[in-house]
Amino acid sequence: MGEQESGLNKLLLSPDANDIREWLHKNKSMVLKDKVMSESEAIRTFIREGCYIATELYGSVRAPMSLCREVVRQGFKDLSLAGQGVMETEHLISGKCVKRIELTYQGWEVYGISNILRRAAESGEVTISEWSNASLAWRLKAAAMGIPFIPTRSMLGTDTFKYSGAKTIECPFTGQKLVALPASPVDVGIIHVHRADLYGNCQIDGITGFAWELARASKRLIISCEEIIPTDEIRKYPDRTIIPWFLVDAVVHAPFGSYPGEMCYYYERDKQHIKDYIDQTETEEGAQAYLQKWVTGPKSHAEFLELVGAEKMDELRKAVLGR
Amino acid sequence: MGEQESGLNKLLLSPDANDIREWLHKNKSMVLKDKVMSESEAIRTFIREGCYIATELYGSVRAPMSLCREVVRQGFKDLSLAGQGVMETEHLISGKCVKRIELTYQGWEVYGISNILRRAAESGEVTISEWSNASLAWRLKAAAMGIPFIPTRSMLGTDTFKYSGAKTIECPFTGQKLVALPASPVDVGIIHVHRADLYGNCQIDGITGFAWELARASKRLIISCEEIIPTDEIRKYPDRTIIPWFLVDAVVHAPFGSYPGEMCYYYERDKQHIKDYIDQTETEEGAQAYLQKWVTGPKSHAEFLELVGAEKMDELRKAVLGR
Amino acid sequence: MEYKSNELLICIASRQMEDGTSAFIGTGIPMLAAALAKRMHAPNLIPLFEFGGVGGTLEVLPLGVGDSKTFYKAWAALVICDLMETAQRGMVDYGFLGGAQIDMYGNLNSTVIGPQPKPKVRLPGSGGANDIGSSCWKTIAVMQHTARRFMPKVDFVTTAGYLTGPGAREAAGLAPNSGPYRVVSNLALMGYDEETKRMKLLATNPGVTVQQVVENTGFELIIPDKVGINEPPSDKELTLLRNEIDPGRLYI
Amino acid sequence: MEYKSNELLICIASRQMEDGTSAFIGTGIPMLAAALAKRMHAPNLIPLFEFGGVGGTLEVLPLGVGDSKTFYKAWAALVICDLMETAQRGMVDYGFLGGAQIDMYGNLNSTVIGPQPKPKVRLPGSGGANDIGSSCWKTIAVMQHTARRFMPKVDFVTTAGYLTGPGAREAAGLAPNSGPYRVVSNLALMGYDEETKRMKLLATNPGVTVQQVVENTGFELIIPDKVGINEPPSDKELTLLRNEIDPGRLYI
Repeated sequence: MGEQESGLNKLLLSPDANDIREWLHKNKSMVLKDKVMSESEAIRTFIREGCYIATELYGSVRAPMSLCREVVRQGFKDLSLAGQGVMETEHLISGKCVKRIELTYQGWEVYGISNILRRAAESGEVTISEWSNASLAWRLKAAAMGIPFIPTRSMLGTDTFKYSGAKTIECPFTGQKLVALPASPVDVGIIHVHRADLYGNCQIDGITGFAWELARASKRLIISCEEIIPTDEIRKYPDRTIIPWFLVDAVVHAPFGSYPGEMCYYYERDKQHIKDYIDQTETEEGAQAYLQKWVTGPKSHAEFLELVGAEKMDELRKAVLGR
Repeated sequence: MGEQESGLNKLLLSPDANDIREWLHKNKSMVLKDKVMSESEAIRTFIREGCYIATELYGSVRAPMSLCREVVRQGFKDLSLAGQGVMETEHLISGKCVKRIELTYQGWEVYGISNILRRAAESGEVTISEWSNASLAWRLKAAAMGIPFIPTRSMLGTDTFKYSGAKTIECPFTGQKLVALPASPVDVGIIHVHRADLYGNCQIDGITGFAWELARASKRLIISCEEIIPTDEIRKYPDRTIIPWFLVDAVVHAPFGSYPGEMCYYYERDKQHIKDYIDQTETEEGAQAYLQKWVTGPKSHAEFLELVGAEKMDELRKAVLGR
Repeated sequence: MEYKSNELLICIASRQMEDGTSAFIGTGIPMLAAALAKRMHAPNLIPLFEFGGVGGTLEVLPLGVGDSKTFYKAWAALVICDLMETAQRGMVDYGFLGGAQIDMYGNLNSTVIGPQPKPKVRLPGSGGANDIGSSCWKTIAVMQHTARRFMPKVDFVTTAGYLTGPGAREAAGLAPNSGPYRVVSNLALMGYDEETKRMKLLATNPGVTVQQVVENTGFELIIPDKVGINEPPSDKELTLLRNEIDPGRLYI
Repeated sequence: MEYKSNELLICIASRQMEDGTSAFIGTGIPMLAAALAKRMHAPNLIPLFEFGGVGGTLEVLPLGVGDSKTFYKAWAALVICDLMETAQRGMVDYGFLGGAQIDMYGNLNSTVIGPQPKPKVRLPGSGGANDIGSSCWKTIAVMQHTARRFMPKVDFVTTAGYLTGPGAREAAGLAPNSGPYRVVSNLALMGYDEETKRMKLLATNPGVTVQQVVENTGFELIIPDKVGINEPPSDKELTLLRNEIDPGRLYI
């Protein structure tokens, strides 16, 4: 066997499958119960200082914005973050909630880099380990599968590997060198979906990103949804359930929960709002002013939506692409 | 590192990800073309003596019966088989098409053991390596992921492991002993679906078994479907596509293609036919008589359906459970 | 009410199922037992079928673990990998298993009688059994009780019980605190001794003596001072079984 | 017709796309280039978006790789793991990449300027770039051409090019026959020398001299005897870009 290489960074949570087994066995159950609660209750009940949290999807698309705003509102100071996000995770950084990031990408794609990440990383306010999009998703997949690692070709030969927490291994069948990606269980996963019933059975339209993986890798899972639908509707189309109830700890009804991002078939993104936000976050003062007006100002998602206004929501609903 | 243990049996196809990469790159393409053909043409074009083939689903449910009958009709003598099946794979064994099986289960669940497998295994006519349902599915998943192995806890400590082709490894993060399941690419995968377009974009209702994994692990993939639908219908619901066209080499229109098995929401299984079949296969003579009447007798799936009769099909369509 | 041997088996298996838990259900007796448990003491039992059905009502009996009735009015119709991974993650409480042979550590054989390469009797193979036995917290075996089936050393360990005794599962790499829990047979109900991991008698079936159980067991079964007696099927259980659960008498 | 610098970049990137192939498309220039190629010479180009969109029409421009426009009228809306695994399996021909720095072996940096733990400039990070660079057969980088970006040693290898030269990808464990293929910059089109795996000039952009390219490259670029000259954007290309592909001028 060749020399085993190790990434420099420590893992935030152990990939040990036995520990997770015991935890899940003790703390989760398949009993069906009403899990509907507000953003405030969900975040207060399931997030603790020191938690490792992760959000899904990415790029102002089906992002759990109402839940992320609530995390900022509750003033957490010491969270760790799986860093595949844009505005949702920027809020957490800007709100000084985050100390450590397992990062793959934090930027604005066509709109450029993240000034909020720049300030936090360059000042040393957050420490960062490096991963790729696929390797982060595969790490969640390993946790979802109940195994401590998954082999891959990604990150081989690069500094991305060096600043990760992965290791190299030799394939027992072919002798090929591979990267062993450690399973990434997360303390709290946060996912926004199109529809859920009161137990937490979820349906998503369009691409499902890494919702499947994150839901199954999460010790606690908070769902927000555009609509709460009758459980009979779920049972009529069991093949539409991507996240079954027993993974879910809280169901939050959050219409326009992805605003200013988009929700496919439901509403378009608010391009102007996003553009203004990005301009504003060029300075720290601007970023804090945005937070005050849009995040900590409103005391709930309902108040936030009042600030957005019914007219704007109507406009975005009408602008959406059909099937 | 503890002592590495190895299962006794040789793998039928190499799990080497590089070899598969080169093969797929050379032989498959994303170009959209009409792939509709008959059972006869599909089997003749893509199956060769010596091939390793696999079918999906299992237990007289969404099984590619029309294609399996055609394999027997064409008189193959030296195939290898991934053995997770019931009647579909019994036909291949009974038709003397199969020499080697990577077996997980071959039996009739409530109706008991497989007399056809018994005769073939006890006489030494086929050689068998042992796997479990999940390990076989995970082996396909590893091939689908483009990696040479996947770690798991299944098979540890058992004779199932001993008579498999897996190895044990030590987790580089936790030191835990695990089974490394070698990726299982297959030469030809055969899957029956509810609907496909002429390019091979597929939709399945209900549980999807291991269709996802097998489709992606197959070097050649033959699809049969109950209905061929317009490609516009596929493009209206891209989130329903479980098998995208570029995996598919042939699309066979086979209404009642799973008969005498069931197809959820389309038709019920023919319980009496199956029961009679099982009784008949108690003897080798009976099994051969069945093959002659139902498999090699009819020259095509259309002729087979004539033998079944429109009345029976109507009855099974009406007997199906709704949503 | 009079009852048949398999009705008794179903009732006793059913009573092992705990409300609010999840269990992998195989075809046949476990299916009927689960359907019965849901109507008796365990309305919140979640039946899982390895090919993807989760929480189906079992209003109509499935004929196999991939059958459409396994997800009729279910909360989710998933896929085999997902369900097996859910178990591997530690989220499935119980698994039901069958087999041709069992030893005192609960190791099960459903693969071959005789040597694997040239068997005397070829059995179906592991199917999901090995996975369920590896990953569920507790497994319940349902068996016919004869000395040739309850034997000192099974011909082939298809599915891991406690292997060679205390600590052996963990040494093999299997998860701590998992393993065989109960054996339901036509003669008795067995459990396992916590310390030695060996099979022990818990209760005899109605009309069966301890002596009969011992005679039909090919290894030394632990006989505790107090052995219970299983209640026969109640009228309510039998009525449910015959009129609601299996009116077509597919299994009983 | 007059054209802007990014219109030229888009057109030249577009011309690298081959009909009947598949390509991972990132936001921005590659998206417009793919939309243009599909309307010009490559109607059967299959655009793949890493979060799941497969074969969308690009009738409406997406604003990100997870955007609903990436699967509008697409053949499949899948998931990130599936798409990345499809590439890992060897089924994706091309991948487009960007970055702040590139070296002569095509290694790309999109992570940090300065040391990673305390960077001078924190960039977005790998995103899907490392995966695409590891698994696609050929990658095409789109870059601004300055000597500070085309540099001898990038501060951080986010995405593997040919690493330290011939054989290095394979030694690192990456698949044979994969790696950097083209670099499209505002000054020129570059490829790689088969033997040394070093970047070489293929063609200069209209109005740019070889000397200018050399001056703006911080490492020794291979200059072959014959260097081509890229055609400027045609009227047809510009009309399509401005009127059909990006009428709202989101990108151009």
